[in-house]
Amino acid sequence: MADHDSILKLLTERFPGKVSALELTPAQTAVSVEAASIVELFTFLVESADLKMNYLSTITGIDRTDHIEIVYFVSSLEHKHMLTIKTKVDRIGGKIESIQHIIPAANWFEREVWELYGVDFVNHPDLRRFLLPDDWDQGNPMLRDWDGRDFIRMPEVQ
Amino acid sequence: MELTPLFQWIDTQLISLVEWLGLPIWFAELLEMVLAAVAVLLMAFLIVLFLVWWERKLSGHFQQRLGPMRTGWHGWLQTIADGLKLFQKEDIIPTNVDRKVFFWAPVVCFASSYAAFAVIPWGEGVIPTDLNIGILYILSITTFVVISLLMAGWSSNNKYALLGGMRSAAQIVSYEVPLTLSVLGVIMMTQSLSMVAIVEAQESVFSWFIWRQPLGFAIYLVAAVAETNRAPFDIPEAEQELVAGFNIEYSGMKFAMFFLAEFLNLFLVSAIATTLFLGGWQGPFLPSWLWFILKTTFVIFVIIWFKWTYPRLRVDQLMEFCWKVLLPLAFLNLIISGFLFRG
Amino acid sequence: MGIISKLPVYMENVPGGTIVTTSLEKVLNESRASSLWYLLFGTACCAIEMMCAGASRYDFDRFGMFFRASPRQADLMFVAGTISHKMAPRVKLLYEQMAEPRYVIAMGGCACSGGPFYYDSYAVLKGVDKIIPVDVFLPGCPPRPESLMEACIKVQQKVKKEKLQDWSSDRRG
Amino acid sequence: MNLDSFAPVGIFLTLGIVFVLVTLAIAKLIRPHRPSDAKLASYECGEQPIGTAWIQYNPRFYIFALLFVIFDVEVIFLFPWAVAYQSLGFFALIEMLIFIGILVIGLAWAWKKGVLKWA
Amino acid sequence: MNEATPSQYSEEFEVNMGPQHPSTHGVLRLMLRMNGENIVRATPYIGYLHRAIEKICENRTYAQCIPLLDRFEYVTSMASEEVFVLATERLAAVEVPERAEYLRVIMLEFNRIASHLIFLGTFSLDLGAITPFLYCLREREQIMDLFEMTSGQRLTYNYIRVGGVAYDIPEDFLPLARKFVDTFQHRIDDYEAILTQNPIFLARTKNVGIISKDIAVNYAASGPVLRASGVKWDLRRDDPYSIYDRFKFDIPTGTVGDTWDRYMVRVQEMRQSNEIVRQALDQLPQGDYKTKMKAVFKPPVGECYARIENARGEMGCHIISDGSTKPYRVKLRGGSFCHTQLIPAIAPGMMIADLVATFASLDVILPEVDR
Repeated sequence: MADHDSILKLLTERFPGKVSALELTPAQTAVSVEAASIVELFTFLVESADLKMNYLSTITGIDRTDHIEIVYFVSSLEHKHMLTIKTKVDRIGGKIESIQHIIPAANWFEREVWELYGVDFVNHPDLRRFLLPDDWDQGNPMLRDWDGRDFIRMPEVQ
Repeated sequence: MELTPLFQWIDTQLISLVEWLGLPIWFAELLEMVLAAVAVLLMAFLIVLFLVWWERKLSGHFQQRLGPMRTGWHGWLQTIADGLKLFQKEDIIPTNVDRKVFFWAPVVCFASSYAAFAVIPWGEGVIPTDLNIGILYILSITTFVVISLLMAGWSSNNKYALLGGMRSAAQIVSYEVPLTLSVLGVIMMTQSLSMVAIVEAQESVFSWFIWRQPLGFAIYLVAAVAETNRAPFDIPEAEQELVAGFNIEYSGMKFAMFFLAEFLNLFLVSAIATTLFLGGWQGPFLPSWLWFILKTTFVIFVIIWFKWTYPRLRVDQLMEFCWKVLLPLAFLNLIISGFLFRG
Repeated sequence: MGIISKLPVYMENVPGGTIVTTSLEKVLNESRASSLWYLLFGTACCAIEMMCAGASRYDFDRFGMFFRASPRQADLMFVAGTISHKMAPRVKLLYEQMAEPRYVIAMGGCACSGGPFYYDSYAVLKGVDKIIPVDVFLPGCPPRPESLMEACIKVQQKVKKEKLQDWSSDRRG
Repeated sequence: MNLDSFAPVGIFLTLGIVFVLVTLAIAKLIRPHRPSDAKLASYECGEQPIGTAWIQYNPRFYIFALLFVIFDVEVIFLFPWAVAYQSLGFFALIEMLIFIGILVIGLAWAWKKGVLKWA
Repeated sequence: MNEATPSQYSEEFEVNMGPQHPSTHGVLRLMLRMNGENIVRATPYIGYLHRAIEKICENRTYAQCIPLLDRFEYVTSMASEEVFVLATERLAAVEVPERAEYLRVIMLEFNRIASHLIFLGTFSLDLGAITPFLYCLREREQIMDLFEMTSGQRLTYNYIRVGGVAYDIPEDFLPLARKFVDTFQHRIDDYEAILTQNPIFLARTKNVGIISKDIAVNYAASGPVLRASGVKWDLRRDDPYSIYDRFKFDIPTGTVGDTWDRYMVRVQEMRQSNEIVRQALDQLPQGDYKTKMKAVFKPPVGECYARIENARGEMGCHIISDGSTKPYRVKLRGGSFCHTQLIPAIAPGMMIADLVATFASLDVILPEVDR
């Protein structure tokens, strides 16, 4: 049963330049990876015998004002451990490989990040709008500096 | 307290009226038949009002709730209120609908299930007309309901209605065969198709046909429940799958007609069950028509009970159950009664 | 429009005519009020409370209210829950497709005014009365089944007060 | 064949049709009538329906209608036999057995060929 | 289609199992392409209940987010409060007193039973058996009374707070809770008597809508759906949180992964939750129910993904805080989102009645999907 440091060591050796360990509060096994080698990492995670992380919990998009951060949460049902994977994509017109063909669950997660943040997932089967109304023309609402037609901000109460 | 003296008195009054008017004598009979038809229509209307209220109260008490309480004492005015409300509801005829067929579907539906009441024996001598082919007439006239459901399903140009209409046609058509076969067993014993003869052949309680035709009664009841699109076989208007089945585009009085016809069918099917298997109006002390009403209400109670306990069958299971289980059983029943009642 | 809405005008000059119209009006209103069939339509948390109101403990059936899945046969529509901008045209279409004497109860804060999602939400319609005329606004998030019953009684009272004459025009313009 | 006993049947049918027509006519006086194009659009769960519902439907239902015709015609032949059953001798039973036997074999063949399977 | 009816004679047609449909449990629209009774392709359209809860949370303080979380997943609101509070407590390393932990477990398990009762009701309703729906809601009303007694609300409780719970339980909560726990076993036997051995129910659910083990894992199914497919994965045991390690309960799993297995897993789970509540009521310690919190609660910079075992599977909450009083970003994950995603994978070839049964057995509710 691989634990925190053995996973990090295994991953950093497997992808020397691309993957680096990450310290987060509170402590959790986290790894940051370049956007380009995301597919490589996931194929390795799914196929490797002692990792077998094929259960993708969710994909989060975070608008860090100068870039967009995408966080993947993957866990393995046999070995019962969880890994956080973080990548950076530039804010406007960011591109990242889609991992839908490796883990089908990613399909709708990526579609949601595309729709709300504008990150383009390369060769994703059907990047269509599914949360917002069909005639939506006001861009990507989850960005922090977004403003819409009847979007009322709550007044600050001091 | 039999009703026959009452009818004689009405006859004499009618004949004296017609003579006073100087019209030919057969006109009195015609008038009498029309009066009988109107009486049966009123009776059927009252029964449907009672049945709708009774089903809502029964389903309430099955499910530990009260059912209609507010409209009148224990909600007895509820169905009248529903009827009057449906009178005031707008009747929407969608644009891309086949207007004539859409209009005539409820008419055919109500007329066919009402016409079968011509031969239902309500009591001693209380029968609109005692046709010598009574039961055959009923079985043939009730298949018109299938045509009306197909008309409703196809004409409303709605995919759910189409699905509902097709399903109900397939279901009623398939269950018609075991239904008629189960009736044959009874006819073999009574040697006559007329309903009055069938009832007279079952004087005492022990001579009811249900004791000598238990399998026939079981097949009849199951096929009859399927015939009226109720309980485990209610796939045509399966709310969860087809929203409202074939009457999805109907509103106002046209919908009320389908609603009326459904409950008329329910009463009709139980009336036939009592006539064929439970000895019609035969019974000790009570007057004959009361016996008929009590027995029919009991059969209706059982059918309503089915509805609130069983889940719904899928279309293919329902068809396979009919052709692979009920039909062979019906043949078996026919062969057994063939050997038993050789006369 | 049915001839009946012109009845009161003719019956004015007939002696004792008003008694006929008022009693007919009372019977029609009474029957319409005591058999409101509600449309099976609920979007969010208020739908769960509507289910509980239909279940054994609070039981809508006591008022003669019975759910119908198709809007053609329903005459009361509970807008139970949040109406998002994507759902708004559908709600409008469903309301339009209901047969004419129809009533709407805006159930819960979200249907009345957008409720807890009024501020900072880009996808919620701020109140369902922007798209369909509403008869009774029912606050609460979610309102209790008893208050849902009270809203239905309010609709029934409203129905009982309707006049025959104003049947000709769509009462809410 | 006393035909006059069929008169009530005709009366019942006409009365059934007349009753429905009269009720619909009376209701026409009372009910409001305000068509709007959204109201008259066909209902499909709050969505615009795609394509018409008048299509070539699945032939599966037609097959069952055929089977029904075969077996219902058979039942019609059985009716007169059943009515006169007790006055006929034992050989009538044998004839009926043969008649039904042929049809049961037909049913078994349909069953094996998978016609009864819903697919 | 067997050779008796070649399919080129029948046209395929598109039908909308649209936003307003009795069996879509809210506002999901399924565009079905059908050929007669069989479904050729099913594409779900969601977003009819998208209320942008995540966008609102970015402009609310931590205490103000909790009522929003109740509306995120309103059938088990205790669970959605718990997952948010768990993430914040891990982020800010807040200590929770013993009594609060026990109260939380009692409320969570009662909420799971209430949610499974709604599942059982709507599942049997979708199969056509109307009476069990009423019986299940009658039991659920008793749980609603218990919740109302403690938190004052029937559905959106706002009860679990950062650092403990909002109020202590009133004194007549314990006897009522014990009475419910003792009588509930026979109630489950009543439901099973109506449904489990019913031949029509078995015919409608056995081998219907089979979700194989790898489809379940690949589409990130979780909770009863995953366990019904044979994967023994329960976050209360495999990723332990709060004090679930102190209770003895086993994890029911199915074998085939068909509709009947999902039904059976949830019915057994109700029995297990009942046992957990019984043990929690026995071991309930005295003591205060909330730690002393600073008036203005500012967690340190960092991010944390907490996940709990909710009635509908894994419910996750990923909070990113930038040190201010408001969370920088809140990402919510519900089980139903992935279960709706796997409908197109299993729907082709089914009949519409099977799709209704399977969709009901997935127990999907729309706020989790649309957020």
